[in-house]
Amino acid sequence: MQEFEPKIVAFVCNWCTYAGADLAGTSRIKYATNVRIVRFPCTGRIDYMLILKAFQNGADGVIVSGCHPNDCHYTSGNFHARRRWIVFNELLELLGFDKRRLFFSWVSAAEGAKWANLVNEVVTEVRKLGPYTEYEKLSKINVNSIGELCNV
Amino acid sequence: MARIGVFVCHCGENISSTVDCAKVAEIASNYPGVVYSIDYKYMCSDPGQNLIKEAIQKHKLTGVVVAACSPRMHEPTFRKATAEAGLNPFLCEMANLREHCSWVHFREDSTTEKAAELVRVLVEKVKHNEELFPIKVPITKTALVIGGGIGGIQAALDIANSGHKVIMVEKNPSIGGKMAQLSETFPTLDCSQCILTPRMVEVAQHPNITLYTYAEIESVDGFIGNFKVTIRQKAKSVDHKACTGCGLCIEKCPIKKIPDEFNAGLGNRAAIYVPFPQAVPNKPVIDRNNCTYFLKGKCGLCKKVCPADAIHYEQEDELIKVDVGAIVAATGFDIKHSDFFPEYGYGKYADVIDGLQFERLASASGPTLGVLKRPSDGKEPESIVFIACAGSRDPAKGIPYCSKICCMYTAKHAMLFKHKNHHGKATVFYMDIRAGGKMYDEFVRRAIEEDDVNYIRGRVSRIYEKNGKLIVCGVDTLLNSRPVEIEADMVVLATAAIANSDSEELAQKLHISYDPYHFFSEAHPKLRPVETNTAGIMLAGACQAPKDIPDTVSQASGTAAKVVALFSQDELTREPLIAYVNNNTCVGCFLCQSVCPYLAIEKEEIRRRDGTLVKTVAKINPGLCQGCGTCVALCRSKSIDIHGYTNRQIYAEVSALFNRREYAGV
Amino acid sequence: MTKIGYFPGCSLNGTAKEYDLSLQAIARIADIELVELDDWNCCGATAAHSLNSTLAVALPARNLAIAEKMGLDEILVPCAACFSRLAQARYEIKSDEKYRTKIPQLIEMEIKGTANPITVLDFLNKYALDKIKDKLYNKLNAKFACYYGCLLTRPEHLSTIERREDPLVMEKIIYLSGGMPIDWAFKVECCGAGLSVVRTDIVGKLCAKILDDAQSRGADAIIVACPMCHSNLDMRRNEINKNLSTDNEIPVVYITQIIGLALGIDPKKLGFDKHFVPTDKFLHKLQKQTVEV
Amino acid sequence: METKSKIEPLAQPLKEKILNEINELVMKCYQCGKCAAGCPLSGEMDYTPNQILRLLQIGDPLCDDEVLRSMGIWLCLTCDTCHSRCPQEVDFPHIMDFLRSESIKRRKVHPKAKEIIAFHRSFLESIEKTGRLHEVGLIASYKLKTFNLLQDVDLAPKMFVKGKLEIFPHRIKGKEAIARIFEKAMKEAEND
Repeated sequence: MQEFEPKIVAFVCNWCTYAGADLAGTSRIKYATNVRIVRFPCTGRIDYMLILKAFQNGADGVIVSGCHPNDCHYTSGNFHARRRWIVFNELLELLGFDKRRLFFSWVSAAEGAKWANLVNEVVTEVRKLGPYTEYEKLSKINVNSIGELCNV
Repeated sequence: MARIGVFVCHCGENISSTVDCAKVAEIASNYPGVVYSIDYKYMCSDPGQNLIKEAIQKHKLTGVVVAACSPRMHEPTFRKATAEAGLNPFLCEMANLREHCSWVHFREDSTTEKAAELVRVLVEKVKHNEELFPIKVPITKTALVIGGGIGGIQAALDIANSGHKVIMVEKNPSIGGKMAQLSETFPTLDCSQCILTPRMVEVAQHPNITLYTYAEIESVDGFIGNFKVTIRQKAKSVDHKACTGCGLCIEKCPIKKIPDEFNAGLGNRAAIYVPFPQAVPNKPVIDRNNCTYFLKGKCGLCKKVCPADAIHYEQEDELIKVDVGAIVAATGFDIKHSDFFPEYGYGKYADVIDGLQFERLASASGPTLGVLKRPSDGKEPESIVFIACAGSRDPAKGIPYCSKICCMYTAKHAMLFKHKNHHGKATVFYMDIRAGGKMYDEFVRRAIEEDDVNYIRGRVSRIYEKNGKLIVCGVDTLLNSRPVEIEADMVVLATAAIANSDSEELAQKLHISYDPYHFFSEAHPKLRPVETNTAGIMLAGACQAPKDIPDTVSQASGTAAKVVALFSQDELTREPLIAYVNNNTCVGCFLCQSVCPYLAIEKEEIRRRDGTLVKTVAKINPGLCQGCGTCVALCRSKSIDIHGYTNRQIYAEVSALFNRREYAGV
Repeated sequence: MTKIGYFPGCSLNGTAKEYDLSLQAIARIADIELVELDDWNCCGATAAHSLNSTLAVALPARNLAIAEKMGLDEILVPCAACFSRLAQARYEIKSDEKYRTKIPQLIEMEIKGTANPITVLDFLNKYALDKIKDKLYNKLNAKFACYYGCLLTRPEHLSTIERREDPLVMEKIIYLSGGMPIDWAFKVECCGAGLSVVRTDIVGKLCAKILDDAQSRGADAIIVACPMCHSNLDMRRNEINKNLSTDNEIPVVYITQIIGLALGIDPKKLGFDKHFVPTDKFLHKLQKQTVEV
Repeated sequence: METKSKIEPLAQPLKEKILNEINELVMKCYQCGKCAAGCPLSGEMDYTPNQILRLLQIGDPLCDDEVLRSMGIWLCLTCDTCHSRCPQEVDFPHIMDFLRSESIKRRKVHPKAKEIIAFHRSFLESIEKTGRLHEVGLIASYKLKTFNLLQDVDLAPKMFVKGKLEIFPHRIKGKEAIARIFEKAMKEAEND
């Protein structure tokens, strides 16, 4: 049987993780092809409802990654991202969502190797979990209304 | 109806060796909305750009996706080409096929598949792109230079001589930096202070330069052209306007046994002090941590003897706010000290010293007036061992990089010793001799051939003391790894050059990135080596990576050119990727205001024609907004959006990520 | 009463009897019960890991498993060589999946790696010093060169010692027991124990360097915490002196013997008569006041 | 193949085997020589630690052969001085253990190292029989193996007087279990 190839989406900030992934490229560090990067100016911009949207659209795992604490290009965007992340996680728990498919990590512009490792680890983890199949459940949720409710 | 053009670049073989570019172009041609799709060897070349321009005009494209390298590399290039063809440049997007795909994967089906998907994502995004127009902002034509070493001095003088104002901030009581501490410089052996001090004086006297010594950066806000900086002027306890620099206070100060930083701990200074005779400014400060008056409340001798009544104990730190248009970080470096080396005695042997200490011992202005005397007993050493790569190129010690300057200064040290003591025995333990640079290798050869310095290829395993001698245990790897034990009177470790201990903190204040060793990161390792990723902030010297004097000076002048080029314009155009508010839906909760790091959100009152208030809504100040988007994610009523990363664009991207799954109910 | 597992190892039953005697004496005074592992076996020493990597883990692992079965969390391993093998075995079992499954089959016992081997220095520092500090009886008016050798300070992942290139823990213990430690340069050099029997010529050279340095810096005795170091520096002294035409007379004693003296125990009960290099002069130099315990 | 080369080609260069089996990367060594400088025995070795690593780095069967036949691998005391000071964090003692067992397996042991192996074997035999080391038994067995009949004869009587020599071995109760451990471990080594 062919091995399951999970689909991974990474929501990353432009200044740290996107540049870190660029560095992985410049350094020719090889990693799994399963990841697709969506670029944001800052993790502070990331509307976490997009994560549910990604799962609805076929993702099996999601990475959110930005600058290390104190390193944010915009001073504090990553702090707000982190704060909302906590609220969002509680919401997911409420929904009974399998949070093992979600990954949060700090990758700086200098950490090309860390990025490659992160992708490989996530792919291995999600491969163990198998394909995400509960998207029907998500489709019934009006993501926007819940987003407003929880202010995430 | 969208008419999108897709342009797939081979980047020579950088992309095409693992991605089937023709196939990507073919797949893309079938994406809805794509009316033109082509692959080409070098999209960024003139013919490549012409391909795009011609297609825009011929096919009346409404959007362009260039699938090539990272947008951090060539986005400006392709947006410019797009604009030249008459299409708004912000209707051009890049899919990152090189850094994020071809370079990081092997040649297999999934790599080409991924490349095609990346293109699809950007095609969907660009359909929702809008025409945007650059924002114009004024420029404050004053530069801030942080650090008064040779890098900062050079940058400041170059900028000031071009007719612009410069503010220099130095944390020590004098400018001069590490170079002021050196005895002679390689490869010419000219006296370091002799060539440096005229520059220091020039800085002090330059009409365009304002100098703050004994001062640090408190905070930095704003953006290119419009930074707002707060400088903390530490209390000097001496009124420098009144002080004549007579030095009577220093002479009378009863506390005289404080290890002297300028002499790398090898000499002593008083609690009120001028770091060195040629200091600029040549006026003292009081070191409050060691002054009896500040510790115990009594003494006051300096105040009593001062003929100019310049001693002001009550002086306090002062916060000075300045507006600047550009910032140059030239904060230099530090070195590891001998206590970093367990196998070389944890610093317990007084005669195992670091390179900077040797400079002070060899310097005519040093604690021994240029006579080489070892610290333990003042004896003049007959045999000195120099150890290169002490801590550098040593992953086990957390410093895998080459410190770059050690090979040269070690050769210089050995030479200086041999010049002072012709019969002395100089031994250098080294791993490789890295003497790339004009007249550099010749210099090392001179040390070996003319000055009879014994170079042994091998790393020293340990040093111990026996009967007043230091026993240095190594091997000669060029002689069958034969064990070598040398009895030395003194050992000089060419210790690793490291980032300043506070460099991380400063980087965070400046919002610039730094590498794992806390050196500041340049915007591009090859093509933008003096700029940082934060527009308007540049680098000079060893705060970026270990560098010698000529490299530092070159970079400083390069940085100055960048600053001057920026100041040659009266207005600056900024990318309009900023937030905007939908007045119709904004409920005026102002949650956004509380999270905006730039205080860019103001209140706007919406009134009827008769002047009655309808509601108060948020308004983004386009001059202040930097486009982080935190407000967008936080807005409950989804009334804020951000150009370039609009909700529509990003939802379109996410929806296009994968081939949509088939599932019931939808 | 504190209970700690005790793995004496083969040496303490033979060539290092005085180590065992003095350690037991201190434990009695400190009111600590040393519970000897039931039916323990040899750790395999250098021979096992030189010839067979599986055996090198399995032999010490059996002892760890015995300790676990006896419900012991810590095992005092006075021999530095045995300590190194037991600690390494525990490390392998905890970090290597391969050993985790293989070893229980080999030793026919369950093993989780919960029992932690400790050195005599850990033991003195953590358990004994506090309890005996009020019972110190004699001022040890002599200079001591504390010798660690390799296995107490290396490799890093097994060593519990700080400042491994110039450790000070033994010095601290000696100082707190009233002795005068000296600074010297060969405290972590290797004595060559692994080749003691087969290449005595080489070992002699290594030992001579150690002895010379200690003696030339005015030490009255070398203090060790390892039977391998002791037998090399003490039992082989005649041979070393003969081969290298030296006459090095510095006695080599166990740290536990010195603490025993500080506690006022009769030197005979500490096994001072069992050394090859005479200790009479040294003992004479120390003020002698003994109490029966 | 028609002619058999004097050096039997190894299926796989040793450096690859070392990476696969004990996860040590010999390519990390950059020949600074700090290991040899600190090694108490490098002066006695035919190849010093860095030279052995250099031979392994080349990856040539001839070089690998030289390593396995060298005396240096048998003189290593496993004192770990090299490893603890190595800037590149090469665990050389770990590699040495591997090379020694490889050398025995391929029957390439240096002639002068045979005594060292004989001693190790006598040592293990002593444990195999009784579960613990019996010093008299060890010395007797080693002497028989090497015909070094006079070695250490002057130590024995003195040890006896000092009460440090037990004439009869102590046999532990679980000696059968120990024998089984030996049997399984040895079999495993053969099957490798």
